[in-house]
Amino acid sequence: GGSDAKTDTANASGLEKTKITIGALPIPDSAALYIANKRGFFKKEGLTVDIQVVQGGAQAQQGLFGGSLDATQTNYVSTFLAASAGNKPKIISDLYQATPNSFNLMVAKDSSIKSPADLKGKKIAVNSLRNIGTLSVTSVLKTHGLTDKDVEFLEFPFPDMAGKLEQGVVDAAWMTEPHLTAVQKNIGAQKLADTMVDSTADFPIAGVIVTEDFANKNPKTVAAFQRAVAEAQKISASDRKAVEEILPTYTKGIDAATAAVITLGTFPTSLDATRLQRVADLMLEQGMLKSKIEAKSLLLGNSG
Amino acid sequence: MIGRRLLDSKPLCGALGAAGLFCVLEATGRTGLISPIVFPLASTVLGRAVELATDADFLLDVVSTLGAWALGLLLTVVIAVPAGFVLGTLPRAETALRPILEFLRPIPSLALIPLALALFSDKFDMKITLIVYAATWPVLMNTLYGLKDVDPLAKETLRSFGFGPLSVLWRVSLPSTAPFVATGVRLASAIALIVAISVELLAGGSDGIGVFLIEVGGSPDAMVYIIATAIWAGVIGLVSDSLFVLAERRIFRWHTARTEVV
Amino acid sequence: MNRVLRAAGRLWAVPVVLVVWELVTRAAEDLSFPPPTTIAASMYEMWLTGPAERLWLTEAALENIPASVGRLLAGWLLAGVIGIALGIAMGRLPLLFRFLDPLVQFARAIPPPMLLPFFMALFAIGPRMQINVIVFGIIWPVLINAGEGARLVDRQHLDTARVFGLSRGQRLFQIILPSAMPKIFAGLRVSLSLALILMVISELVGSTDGIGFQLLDAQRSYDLPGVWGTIVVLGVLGYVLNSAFLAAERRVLSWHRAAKQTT
Amino acid sequence: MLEISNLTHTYGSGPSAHNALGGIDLTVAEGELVCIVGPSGCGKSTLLRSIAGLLRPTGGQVVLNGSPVEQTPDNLAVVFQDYSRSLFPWMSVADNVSLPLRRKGMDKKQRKEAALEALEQVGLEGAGAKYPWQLSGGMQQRVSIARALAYRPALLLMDEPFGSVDAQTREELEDLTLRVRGHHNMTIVLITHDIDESVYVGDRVVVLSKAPAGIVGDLRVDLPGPRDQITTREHPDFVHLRAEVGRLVRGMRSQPASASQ
Amino acid sequence: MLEISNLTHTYGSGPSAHNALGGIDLTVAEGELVCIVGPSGCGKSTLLRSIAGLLRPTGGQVVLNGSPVEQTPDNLAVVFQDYSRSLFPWMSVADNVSLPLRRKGMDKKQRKEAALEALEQVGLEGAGAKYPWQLSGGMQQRVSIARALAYRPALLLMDEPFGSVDAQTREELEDLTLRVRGHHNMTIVLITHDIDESVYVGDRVVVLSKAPAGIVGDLRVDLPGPRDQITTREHPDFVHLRAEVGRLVRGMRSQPASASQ
Ligand SMILES: Nc1ncnc2c1ncn2[C@@H]1O[C@H](COP(=O)(O)OP(=O)(O)OP(=O)(O)O)[C@@H](O)[C@H]1O
Ligand SMILES: Nc1ncnc2c1ncn2[C@@H]1O[C@H](COP(=O)(O)OP(=O)(O)OP(=O)(O)O)[C@@H](O)[C@H]1O
Ligand SMILES: O=[N+]([O-])[O-]
Ligand SMILES: [Mg+2]
Ligand SMILES: [Mg+2]
Repeated sequence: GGSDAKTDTANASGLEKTKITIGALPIPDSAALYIANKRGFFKKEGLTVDIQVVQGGAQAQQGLFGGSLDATQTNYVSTFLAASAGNKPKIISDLYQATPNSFNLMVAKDSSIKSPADLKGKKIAVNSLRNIGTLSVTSVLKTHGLTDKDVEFLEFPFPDMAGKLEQGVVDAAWMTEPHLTAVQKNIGAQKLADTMVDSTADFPIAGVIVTEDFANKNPKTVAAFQRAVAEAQKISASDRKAVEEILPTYTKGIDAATAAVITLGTFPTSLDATRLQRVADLMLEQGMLKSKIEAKSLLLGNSG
Repeated sequence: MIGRRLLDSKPLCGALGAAGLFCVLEATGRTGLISPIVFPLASTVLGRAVELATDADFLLDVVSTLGAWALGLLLTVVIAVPAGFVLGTLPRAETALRPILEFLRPIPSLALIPLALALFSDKFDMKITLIVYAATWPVLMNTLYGLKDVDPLAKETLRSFGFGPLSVLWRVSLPSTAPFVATGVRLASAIALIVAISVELLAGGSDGIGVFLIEVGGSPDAMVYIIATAIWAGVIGLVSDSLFVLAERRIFRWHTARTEVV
Repeated sequence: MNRVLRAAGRLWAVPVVLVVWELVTRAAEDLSFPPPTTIAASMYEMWLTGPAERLWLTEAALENIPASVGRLLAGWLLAGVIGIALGIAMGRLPLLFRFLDPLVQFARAIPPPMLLPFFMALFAIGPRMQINVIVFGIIWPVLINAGEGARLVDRQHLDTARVFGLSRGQRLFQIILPSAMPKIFAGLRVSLSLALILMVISELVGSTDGIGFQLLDAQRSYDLPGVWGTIVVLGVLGYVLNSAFLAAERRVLSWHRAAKQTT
Repeated sequence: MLEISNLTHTYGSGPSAHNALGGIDLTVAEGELVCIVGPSGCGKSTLLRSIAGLLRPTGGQVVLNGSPVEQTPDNLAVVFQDYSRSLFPWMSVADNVSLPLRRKGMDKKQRKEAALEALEQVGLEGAGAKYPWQLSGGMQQRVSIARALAYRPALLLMDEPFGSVDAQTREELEDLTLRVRGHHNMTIVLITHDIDESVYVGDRVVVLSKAPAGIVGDLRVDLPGPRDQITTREHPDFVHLRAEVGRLVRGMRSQPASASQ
Repeated sequence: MLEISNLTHTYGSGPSAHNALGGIDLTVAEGELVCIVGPSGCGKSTLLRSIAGLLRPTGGQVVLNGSPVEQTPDNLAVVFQDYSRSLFPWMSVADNVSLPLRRKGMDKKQRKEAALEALEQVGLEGAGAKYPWQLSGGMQQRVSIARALAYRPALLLMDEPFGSVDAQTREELEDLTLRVRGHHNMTIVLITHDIDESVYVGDRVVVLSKAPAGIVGDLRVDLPGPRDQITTREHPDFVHLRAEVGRLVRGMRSQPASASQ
């Protein structure tokens, strides 16, 4: 567990806590965490990091606020939702950012839907309701003169979406890699729209958060963690091969061949309040947030 | 004649049944009745299941889940059986606690995961707690119904010899309820396995069958993995149940000898 | 009047628990554990702020609760009928037992959420799929208990039936079924509360209404009082269903209670 | 009607096996009333269960009306020794009695009438609506007798049917049995521990030896006229037969194999 | 030792209520053996269960050794009419018999010895390792007698204890009861349907009337010398008493309320 071992403060680097339990999802977003662990960046900072696999950002956050995790990977939409519910997350590292064609809206091979405008009254699969999927799809709908009231969002796991498209249970599916590649190959699904354009272009996706309490009590540990992740992010950002290599080690589903062909997002090397503010603003605009949140207030440090 | 003899063998019959089911599923996939994209072919799944058996990561996960399952089930019995006896024999305790129990009972353990995540800092403790919570009900219910089924004359016999309520409980109610309890434990055993895997899946962690499912969850063919894993879950259930039944046969010979189909 | 007092006497533990809970959560101030009053307020908000002509029920209440309860009851009844029929058949027919028991033991150990894809493949999504998931998830206690109950009928009873030449149907309905009834009821009761759980599970994927959907929605919106409120509704629903079940059981098993009574 | 040849039965196997029947040969003619007496635990109930097809004997065979008994034969009724466990606690007394009558093609009303009549015959008028567990031991036993008599079987097997009732009721039930037998030409096999009773109701008395049970005596009871509780029991032949049966039962207890008729 | 005053019991309530005991007054002295006879269903078992504290009577009271019976009194043993249900199927016969002896503070070995001795006394040597359901009806009944005798209670209640055994075993068990009673100064209340038996074993015979049960006769049995199956039964007093009891049982059946001693 995360709350055990208040380790001696008298260790070499003066860290308040040398053992950290962090939650991570088995998706490309968390590549840097694994790279940092594998290449010893954490160790160099005097940290021992235990990466726990979690199924989704929301559960990870519950683990974080409940105390079973010290830190966790999470997407920003969840983070802002949690903050608006009264929780006190602190974003300490940025991990992943969308690129063109990294999150697309897909339709079946012979679908009559040719443009997002045709989606009126249709069903759309997303991996989680009230999250990035609905946010980005809604923004695409908006540019085509529709609102989220014009469609029905259904929650399905990514791997199930191909079957749902094939069965006709949903008319479109919002997907990401490696499922995008697979769904095109397996059932000849067509891209209807890239959802990371206009107001969601280069959209920030995921980062690492801790609780405010943890950040206050362990400033040095957090700083050390940030340094290690930043070093790994630099590698991810500049060396696609490094990412391709690490992916199959922590996701059973992405083998080397798949890793080589999928469209990856980018790995930002700094934590930037202005960029993250776009997420909060879009959420506010779409009514996912009741009041404005200053992204800056959630950031900790500006190293990245 | 030999055919008849062969049909007396339970493993053989079971294997025949399983083979039949396999053929039906394979046929629905091959004929396109259900597209393999929507639901994978039986042979694909079986192949993956066999592969998993040699996957060291998977085996470690299985061991971890089984550990939690066994501990959870043990605690369940230790808690639920005495609780059942208290509620079943002290009407006052029952009436006082009934509203709360009946309120708690239907709350899905899985719905409690978010709250449990907030309550427990240790995933293993949380897993055990939720297993015990979910597995307790069938054992408790069967214990209560078993107590109602005790022959009153048997109890009176012991009472007439001057034994106190506790002795009657221990020497009459307990043994005669035991077969009911055993059925409850068999039910609980499958539920415990289900909860163990589900908690791992929903709460995450570093090992366990459910964590394995998360790890494969990002894969486009996650469904093949999931169903292959489900097969192993089923096999574990089948094996453990057979062991339970074997034990029951030995312990409750007095019960079956008087009742069983001849 | 007396009955009201007695009922109140029986429920004394409820207010005690509520007050303790309120005090503890107010003291702890943990966001994850809102006090009961906050939960109650959120429940009121969710379900009881509709127009007066609809008895103040909100759209969410009218849409989600009946849909869920309908599927739950359909699934439970179906599981009851199939479970009792199959269980008794397996309990009385050794050959059938040998063929099906391994499959049963196999199937019931598979976590129902893992089989969602299978049911979705068969039934797409919607009430049919959800009812099937419920049936699959809750049939086992009834089936196993009915099987054990039917297998372990007092031999003297069966001998008597055989001697008097009772037909198969008579043996089934007059002897085996009543004998197995106590166990069947134990199974049905466990199943009823499992049905609530499975109802939630079946509404977590690809659904658009139901209490489970509302729970998911509250979770997704980080609305913890809402999450708690939904759980409370599940508890209340379970309590109501169980009370109705017990009332029915008292009628059906009256002989059993009386015959097994000591002074 | 009933031919039993070289019937043997062994319970269990291995060292704990118990040989209950050691080769029984017995023929019962149609309409005959045969009483079986023998020491406790010798194998009388075992024999009865074999005739009823409830027990597959380990050797020999039972032939009823020309065909071997494999399953429970048709048109048979049994009054079990453990009568209380042979009544169904979930049914009223009247339902318990009328249940088997469905097979006779009676409709509901007829069944009910027949049940109430039979209950009245055994002295249980007014108990029809009660449940078995609301009755005393002797009353339960009479319910199970009423059930068997109402059924009017071709073959009636009774295992100590009058053990739990008082002396006068017992005599009434004995006479009832004789009367019903006469009216409906039943064949009856009746197990009893009461030697007087065996001679009073039986056309024949068969005496079994201690386990493994074998037949050590088979006496024809030739008493004049219709049986009557007072005159028959005073008849010298009755007194003589009863002493004879008593001697067989006792005799063979002390020197098992030597006694024989 | 035992004083029963104005004991009444009504089963159920409302229109279906059954008044089983209609005001019983009875006193049993220490060491006495009282036999109770009466028609089937009159309320004998109900009376016995009230004495044993297993049934809370609806009126009157039972006083044992000066204190009213509320719960089951100490140092009591009961042989139930439904003996087969009073044996525990999950225990061997020997364990069934030795179980109550734990209350006597005997150690395991002593209990086992006492159990085997009691089993031998009832003619069940060698059945100790079997289970109750492996025994015949009469053998089960004897196990429950052995259990009660091995316990050596101060007060022994027996409800038709010898109903399921053959005549000779029955006589042996009667004598065994008398012997044990003499050795250990037990007080015994014994219900029986056999009028001869009631006179043979009893110091007193109490005759109950039909429901609601009331006492219609209470006869002291003053037979000379130790009882003996042959000489006692031939004794003129025996013959006289037996006729007297018979008359009471029958008499009060035809004209319920008029008969009395
Ligand atoms: N649980 C009960 N509920 C209602 N009535 C009962 C119950 N038990 C006994 N009775 C009634 O009480 C009466 C007396 O019963 P009891 O068992 O005392 O008779 P008994 O004298 O022992 O008869 P028997 O010689 O046949 O055993 C009977 O008429 C019976 O129907
Ligand atoms: N299920 C069983 N398993 C083993 N042994 C049994 C079983 N049933 C009966 N026996 C044995 O078979 C023997 C004969 O039993 P049975 O019941 O036929 O005797 P019975 O002549 O009817 O005696 P009773 O007059 O006491 O009823 C007994 O010694 C008994 O122990
Ligand atoms: O569990 N059994 O009832 O055997
Ligand atoms: Mg017998
Ligand atoms: Mg009685």
